[in-house]
Amino acid sequence: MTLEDQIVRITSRLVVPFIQVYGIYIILHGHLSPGGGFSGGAIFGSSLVLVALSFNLEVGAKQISHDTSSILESGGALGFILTGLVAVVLGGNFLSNQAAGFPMGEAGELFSAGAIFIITTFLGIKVASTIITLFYNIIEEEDKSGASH
Amino acid sequence: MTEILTEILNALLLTFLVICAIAVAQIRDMLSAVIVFASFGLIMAIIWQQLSAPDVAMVEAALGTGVTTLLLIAAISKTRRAE
Amino acid sequence: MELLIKILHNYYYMVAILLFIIGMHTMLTHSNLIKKVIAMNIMDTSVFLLFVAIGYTYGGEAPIVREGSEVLYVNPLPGSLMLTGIVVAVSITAYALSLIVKIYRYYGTVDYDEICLIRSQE
Amino acid sequence: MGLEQHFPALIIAILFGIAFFSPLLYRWARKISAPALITALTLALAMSISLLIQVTQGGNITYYLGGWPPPWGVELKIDLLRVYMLIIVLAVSTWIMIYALKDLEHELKTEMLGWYYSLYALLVGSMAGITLTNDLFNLFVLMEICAISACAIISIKEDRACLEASFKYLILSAMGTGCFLLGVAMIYMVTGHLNYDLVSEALPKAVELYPNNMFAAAALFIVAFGTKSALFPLHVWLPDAHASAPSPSSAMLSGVVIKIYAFALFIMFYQIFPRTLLDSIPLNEIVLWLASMGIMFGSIFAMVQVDLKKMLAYSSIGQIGYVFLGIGLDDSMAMAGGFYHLLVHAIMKSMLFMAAGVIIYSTGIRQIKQLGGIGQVLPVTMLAFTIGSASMIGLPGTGGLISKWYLALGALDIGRPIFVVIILASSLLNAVYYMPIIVNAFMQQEEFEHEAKPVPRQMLIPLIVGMAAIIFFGVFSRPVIVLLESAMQMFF
Repeated sequence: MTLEDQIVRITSRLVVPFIQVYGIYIILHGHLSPGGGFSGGAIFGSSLVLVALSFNLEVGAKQISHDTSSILESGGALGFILTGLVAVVLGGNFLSNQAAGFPMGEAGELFSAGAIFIITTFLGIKVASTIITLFYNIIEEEDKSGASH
Repeated sequence: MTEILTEILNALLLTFLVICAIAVAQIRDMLSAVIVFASFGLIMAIIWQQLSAPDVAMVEAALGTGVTTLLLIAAISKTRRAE
Repeated sequence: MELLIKILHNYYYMVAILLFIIGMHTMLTHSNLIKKVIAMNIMDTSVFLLFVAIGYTYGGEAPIVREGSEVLYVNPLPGSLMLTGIVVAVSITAYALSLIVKIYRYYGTVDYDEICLIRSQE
Repeated sequence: MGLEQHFPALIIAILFGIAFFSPLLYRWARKISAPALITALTLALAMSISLLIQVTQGGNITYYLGGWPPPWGVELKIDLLRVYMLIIVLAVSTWIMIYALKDLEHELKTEMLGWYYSLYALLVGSMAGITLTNDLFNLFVLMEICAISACAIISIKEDRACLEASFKYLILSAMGTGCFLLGVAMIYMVTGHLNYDLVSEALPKAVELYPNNMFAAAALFIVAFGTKSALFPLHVWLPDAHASAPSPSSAMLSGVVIKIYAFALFIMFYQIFPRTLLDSIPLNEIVLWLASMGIMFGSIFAMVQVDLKKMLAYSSIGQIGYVFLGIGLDDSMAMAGGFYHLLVHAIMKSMLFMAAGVIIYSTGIRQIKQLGGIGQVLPVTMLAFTIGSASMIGLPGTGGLISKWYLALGALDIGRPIFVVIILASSLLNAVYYMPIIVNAFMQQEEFEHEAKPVPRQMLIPLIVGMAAIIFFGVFSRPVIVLLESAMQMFF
């Protein structure tokens, strides 16, 4: 291990928690400030990729296993659709928010805007896990099958 | 005065954007091309901030620049570097 | 002269179209597959720039509601649409790159001309 | 307030839901993942038939996602033509999936099956979305989903030809959608709307004010949808992609996917663009001549092919030309013919690809000249192939005749007999490359020398259903034509 490795590792160890908190903040405040599920999920996902890049793939995979991330991927999307269906059950149109009786809360509070908050959270989970899966899919290509050229 | 300066800044950013795009097309070393492309994305994010679209700027900085560059570098590390 | 003034007034549009042309030209003329993907991204981003520039009102602020302020906002719709557009572009890029890595495994090259050469020799 | 008013959104939600659910299902309960997909597709089909009944009884339906009316929200709209397209998409894809369950077992690795189901549901869901949406930007997003999933069901086989073909397809369709988005930007620039109805209200004035802008948008749309649906000079990706894919994917891509974009172009031309634009530049003329060239060259290229699936793929380029001919002729009868051809070709081309799939499954043969005498070992398959070919040529009693008949009537109606000549000539060309296969297969004296595995019943039943459907639509064409003609009323 060289000195540069050490610098990269220590820096990333310091920075990663802050990136993750920032990502979660962006996901949760999607209905209040710029950002939301897409950008926050991307930030959160890339923080885990940063761990894998600065240490190695095994350490990265220990943070979140491939199975978990692919289950979260499907789960996030399903949650989105289910939220839409819940609105139908409650008597509104598909994906409707206030009309279906989601509690709106007070504007400007964290728990406000009804279904948008839930949808943004699911979106964040989906995007973060997708980015991790994409990265591992490309970087681990060779281990999967033994094709030769 | 500030308005004129902002206009000049915007014009400079746009010029730099075009230069980056042409440079991406011309550079033969793929890794350098990807880095130039990342700077292209960052400038684009600043331009979007200038155009009062902060959420697009944020997504572009995170996804368009961060994740795309990451994936491109991962792909280049698996293939070859020269064009 | 009049045309020049017109162009200067719409320089965001002009740059967007210029970038679109650069992107498409790069995509169609370069035979390196990864470069094609980068050029595709440039092309997409240029259209996003055009869209956001359409939604921009001169002197407008970002569309975030604050207490007791009556200011001019920019149109938020193009921005939120382009957000989706960026995500779509990233997903296409990711898929294309994973295809490229697989192609490299089979052919040992990422250059389309060389792939054609290999295929014609078989 | 019943559930049936939510059907437009529920169709898409169910298909996307099963798309994200089937990888999980395949991981935890492998046995029920395939039946779950079939159930979801059938459910969606049942809902679309219910929508057809609703539309014929109560007129057009609009559905606001989230309860927001346009210009704020996204609108789904169902009229006769769209519900017709929706039923074609869902019925043909259900039918192909039943066949695919067996065929995929030998074409794919087992662990990939769950992903295939997922991608397939995503493809069908995005196509259902394209038919139902009433919003330009939604159309863009759904087109991208459709492109990715269509490429993915080609490349899932992971041999070199598939990977390369799917990359070519991906790049060209990304270029197509880029052009489409630029066109949408041009429209948004002058109208400020993305909803079809609001855009078409605002456009007549915009065409007067900014004609060049709209010309550019129209040109970009032709390039975009032409690339995606393999209109003649933009077809280069199609033969490789459709020939190298697994047989069910080829059936799906050739049968349904390329037609969706022809439908979208139709919507752009006749629902969004005002007639003044269509009159001031010869848009229709361009589409007509490209379609005619596609019809002729597609058939000519098909003649020289040695690979069976490649021949079928080139034939698709010719056949999509008929649909575009219907769009370009600007006559309600020709359009009805074009859309009837869309239905018939979806059935017959899917069936021909399935028959090719059965031949590959059973004997492993892909070359046309090795097929001599195959009728003795695979009689049902070759019968299906014969009926499909007869319909391609346009023999009486098959659906292919009806669509060509109406196209020809429409061409005569507006005084363009040259297109009748083109239709006749291409029928002749179709006969030139389909007939030798059939004659060889049945009339050859010598024994068929290759080994033939027995074909499972699950693969033969869809073929029989397809044969029945082609004959049915050849004999009882009247109800569909009446439906199409009343659907065309709103565009004239």
